Parts: sequence; C-alpha cells; structure tokens
Amino acid sequence: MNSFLMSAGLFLLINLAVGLLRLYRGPGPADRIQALLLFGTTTVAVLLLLAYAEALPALVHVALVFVMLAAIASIAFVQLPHRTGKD
Amino acid sequence: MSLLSLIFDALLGLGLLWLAWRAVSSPGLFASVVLFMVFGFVMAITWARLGAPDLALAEAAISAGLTGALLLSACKAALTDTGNDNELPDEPSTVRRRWPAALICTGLGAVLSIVMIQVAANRAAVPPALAEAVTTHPLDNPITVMLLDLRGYDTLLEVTVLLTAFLGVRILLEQTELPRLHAPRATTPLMVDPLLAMATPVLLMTALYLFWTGMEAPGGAFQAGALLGALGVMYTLTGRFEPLDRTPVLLRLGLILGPGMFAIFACLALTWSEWPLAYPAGATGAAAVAIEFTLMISIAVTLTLLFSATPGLHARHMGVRHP
Amino acid sequence: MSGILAFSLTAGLLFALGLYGMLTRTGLIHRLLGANIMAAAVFLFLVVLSTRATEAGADPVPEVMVLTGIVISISLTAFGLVLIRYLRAMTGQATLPRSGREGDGHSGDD
Amino acid sequence: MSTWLAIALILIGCSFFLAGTVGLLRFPDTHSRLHALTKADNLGLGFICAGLAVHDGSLTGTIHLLFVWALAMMAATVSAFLIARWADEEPEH
Repeated sequence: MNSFLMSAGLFLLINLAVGLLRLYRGPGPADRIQALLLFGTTTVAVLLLLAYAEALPALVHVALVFVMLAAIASIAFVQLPHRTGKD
Repeated sequence: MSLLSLIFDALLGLGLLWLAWRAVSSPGLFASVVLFMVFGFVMAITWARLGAPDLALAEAAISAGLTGALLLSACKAALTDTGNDNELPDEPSTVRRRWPAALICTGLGAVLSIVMIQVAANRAAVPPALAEAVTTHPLDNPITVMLLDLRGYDTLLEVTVLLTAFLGVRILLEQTELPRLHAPRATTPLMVDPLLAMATPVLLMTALYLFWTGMEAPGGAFQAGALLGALGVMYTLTGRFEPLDRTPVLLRLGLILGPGMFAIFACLALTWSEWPLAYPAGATGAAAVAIEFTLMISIAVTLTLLFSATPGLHARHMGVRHP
Repeated sequence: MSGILAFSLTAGLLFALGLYGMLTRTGLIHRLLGANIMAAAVFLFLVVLSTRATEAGADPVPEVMVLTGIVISISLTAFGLVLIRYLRAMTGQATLPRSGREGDGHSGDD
Repeated sequence: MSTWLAIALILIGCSFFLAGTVGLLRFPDTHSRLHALTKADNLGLGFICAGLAVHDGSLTGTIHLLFVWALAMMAATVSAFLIARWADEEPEH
C-alpha cells in the first residue's frame, strides 16, 4: 500500500512538473496565477499522500495550513492593477 | 519503494532547480514572483520528504500565505511608485556580467555539491548528552524541547529578529513619504465577506490547535503565530484593517508582550536558579505554555504589521454598506 | 534515506543559482529572490545533515536552526522590500546607482 | 476489500488531477482554463481524501481529511471567482 501511495504522489509530482509549462508560457498574469492554484491543490494532495506513505500524521496538519492560506495569494493578486492601468 | 523514493526525490530536486533558475532569470517581475511562490510549495514537499514536518509547517504558513502576499504587494508597489501604468516594469538592463558570473557560479556549484555529498555521506550520531536530555524531558517533541528548553534563547532571538525588522520598517516609513498604494479592491462584500466569516474562526481554532499540539507533535508558537499573522494580512488586504501612521498602544503592547515576558521570566528565574531562563522545578510545562502563548501573540502582531508595511493598523467599521 | 545524495546535490546547485541571480540581475527584487534561494539551499543542506543521524532519530539542532533561519530570511525579505520602495521613492528606480555605466567591476554589488 | 476501494478512489483522484492539468495546458483562454482547473482539481482532491480516509479508517483521520477537502473547496471557490472577475475587467479581451 505504501508504495502505491508513493507512486500516486510521484504521479501527481510529474503532473505538477507538466503544469510548470503553463507557468513558463504565461502569457498573462491571470494564467500564471492559475498555475499557482493548480500547484496549491496538487501540493496538498501530495502532502496528504506522503503523510500516509511515510506514516507522518503531522503532514496532514501541513496540508491543512496550506489549504487555509490558499486564498490569500488570490486576494493579493486581484489587488494588482491591470496591465493597461484602468484602475 | 526505495527506487520510487529515489525518483521522487530526484524529481523534487530537479523541480527546485528549474524553478530557482527561472525565478532568477526570467525578465518579468510578476513571473519571477509567482515562480518563487511555487518554489516555496515544492520546498514544503521537500521538507515533508526529509521527515521534517516542523519545517514543512513553517514553510507552508510562510510560503503559501505570507511570502506570496508580500511579494505580490511589492509588484503592486512597483507599479504605483513608478507611476508606470502600462506594464509591470522590467529592469532597465536585465542581465549583466553574465559569462564571468556563470563561470564563477558553475565552479562554486560543482565544488559545493562535491563537498556536501561527501559531508552528508558520513554518518554522525547525535551527541549522547543531547540525546539523553531530549529523551528524559517531560515535553515529547524533540524540536519543542530544543526550542523551549535547551536553547530558550533561540525563540527569544527569533521574535527579536522579527521585531527588529519591523522597527527598521517603521523608521524608514518615518523618513519618507512613500506614495500611498491604491485602496484595496477586494472590498466588495460579494465573495470576500463569506470567506472571511468562515476563515476567521477556522484559522483561530487551527492556530490554537497547532499551538497546543506543538507540545507533543510538530507545531508550536511560531507556526500558530504565522497562521494568525496570515489572518491579519488577509484582513489588511481586503481593507478590513486600515493603515495608520502611528502605532496604537494596544499594538505596541502586543509587539512587546512576548519578548517582555521572556525578559521578565529570565530575571525572575535568577531567584530560583543561578541561570536566567531556567524553568522552576515542577512547573516546567505550565511556564513553557505561558511563555509560548505570549510569543505566539507577539509573532502574530509583528508579522501582520511587518507585512502590511505600515506603522499601525486599525479595524475599519464595516457597519453601513452601500449596495 | 535515499534522498541524501539527491538533496545535497540540489542544495549545492541551488546555492550557485541564487548567487548567479544576485550577481547578474540589476533589479533589486530579483536579487532579493536570489538571496532567498541561497538561504533555502543552506537550509536544505542543514536538514540533510540532520537526517543522516538516524540511529537515535534525527538530530534536532540543525532543524531548530533552520526554523530560526526561515524567520530571519522572511524578516530580511520584508525589510528589504520596504527598503527597495524607499530607494525607488528617492531615485526613481529600483536598481542600485552605479558610478559608470559600463565596465565597472566593483560597484553596485551587495 | 477496503484496500482495493482506497486504491480505486485514489486512482480516480489522480485521473482528475491529470484532467485538470491537461485542461490548464490545452484550453485556449483564461476562463475555460479556470473552469477546467478549479473543478477537476478539487474533485480529484476529494477522491484522494476519500481514498485516504478509507485507508486510514479512524474517525479523527477522516475528520481531518474531510476538513482539508472542505477548506480546499472554499478557497478554490473564492479564488476562481476573484480571478475570473479580474480577468473580466481586463479591457484587452
């Protein structure tokens, strides 16, 4: 079971690496922030899988902290003016 | 399993390297900032893989919440300060001295890697005195034992560093009129109000929970304080806290509470022991909890003020709403 | 633990990358990111050192040092960003002033 | 039996993550990407939480996992809304 959890985590990590392509390509700030959202969710999932694969229950708390603060980045992001400076 | 872990770790390492490379080399400010935020996420997974949940917790609270908000606000400030409405500004000349720097850094990287691999390959045992002190201590989590007891100075210095950084910021803000940033946009109650209404109790409870479990599991004053600080930053970002150009008395008290308690306790300790910062026999747990609690409050207040880059904050009345 | 090799290699290279960023970028926020990456490399190496002591559990000293280190690097970043705003308000740009435009080997570095 | 259930749930979760990533890469504009991403990912996270809860079996573990998922959905809802509105206000499109 543990190696199954680990390989699921590995799969998600590869997923994340592929998602980096969007971060690389952009083009707009909104697209980059979306990639960040994807990474946030994936990181939470990887942390949960690792918590059980390595029998470190404290990692569930780490995942909890992550999701709780996930919205802050978005709130901070929408404070940015648009590129054409309408704001 | 071990091959799997090896691939996992190698992928993590490659991811970290690619993200770091892009963060320092991509021309745009915003792209670099987002890349650095993702770098923090991957770093948290790395701490988890290395079996250091304490660090993963701190990294999660800081890189998921605080650093992102801080750097994105820096992007906003870069726009506002330069009066440049068109584009997040790139640097005038993006890169210089590329080849000599690359040569030096390649050499340094190679040497460092070789040395680090060799050092890390030698196994070393925990010094016996330390191992004994950790195992016989009433608090269970070895990291907490270290933080509270064997190196109480460590926590004191941590909170002092934060406080010093805030004082530095405050001095700078008194020196000059920085252009006022635009008022927060996300003040519309439509989606942010329900979020804050739910996030506030959840974050408060989780912070207390982390504080409490910090006694026997990873967690503790810093992680809990960072969560509370993130809540404060959330309130500032959405305009629920408004900047002031002075520091109200209550906030001053909050700032000084943790270090002050620490200092008083250190002096009092001289009455029952010949060492400052020694716990009274029989009341170690209670004294530790009291000190940690005040530290948590100070860390939260300091982080909120430091990240909002204002001397003070006050709650805005949200009583009457205009639809 | 299998990760020791991979992560110590990563730490060494990360440090070099952060330094490269600090040496080549002129934008101060980018330099700050470079400094943060260097700090992360040091933290990574310290934690790798602490996990190798596996007979009696991980050695807590380096981990505690890294915890403090994280606090210090976050304070540094926050202060640095305000300092950069201050510089921008004074000089109009977020780069360090240089005495000559080209070929000066020593100025403008941290 | 429960092991197989857990494995099945986690596999389903992983496939949703894959779908989310493919959507993020392949869809043409900001809004459709946002749509693919926030829904697929949080469903995937939900399946993984469910699978781990089955694997764990204890009450506290299940509550923790449920909590993580609920919070993730809350955060994703708000983030998706804020980003979509931000992109809407962008005058170029």
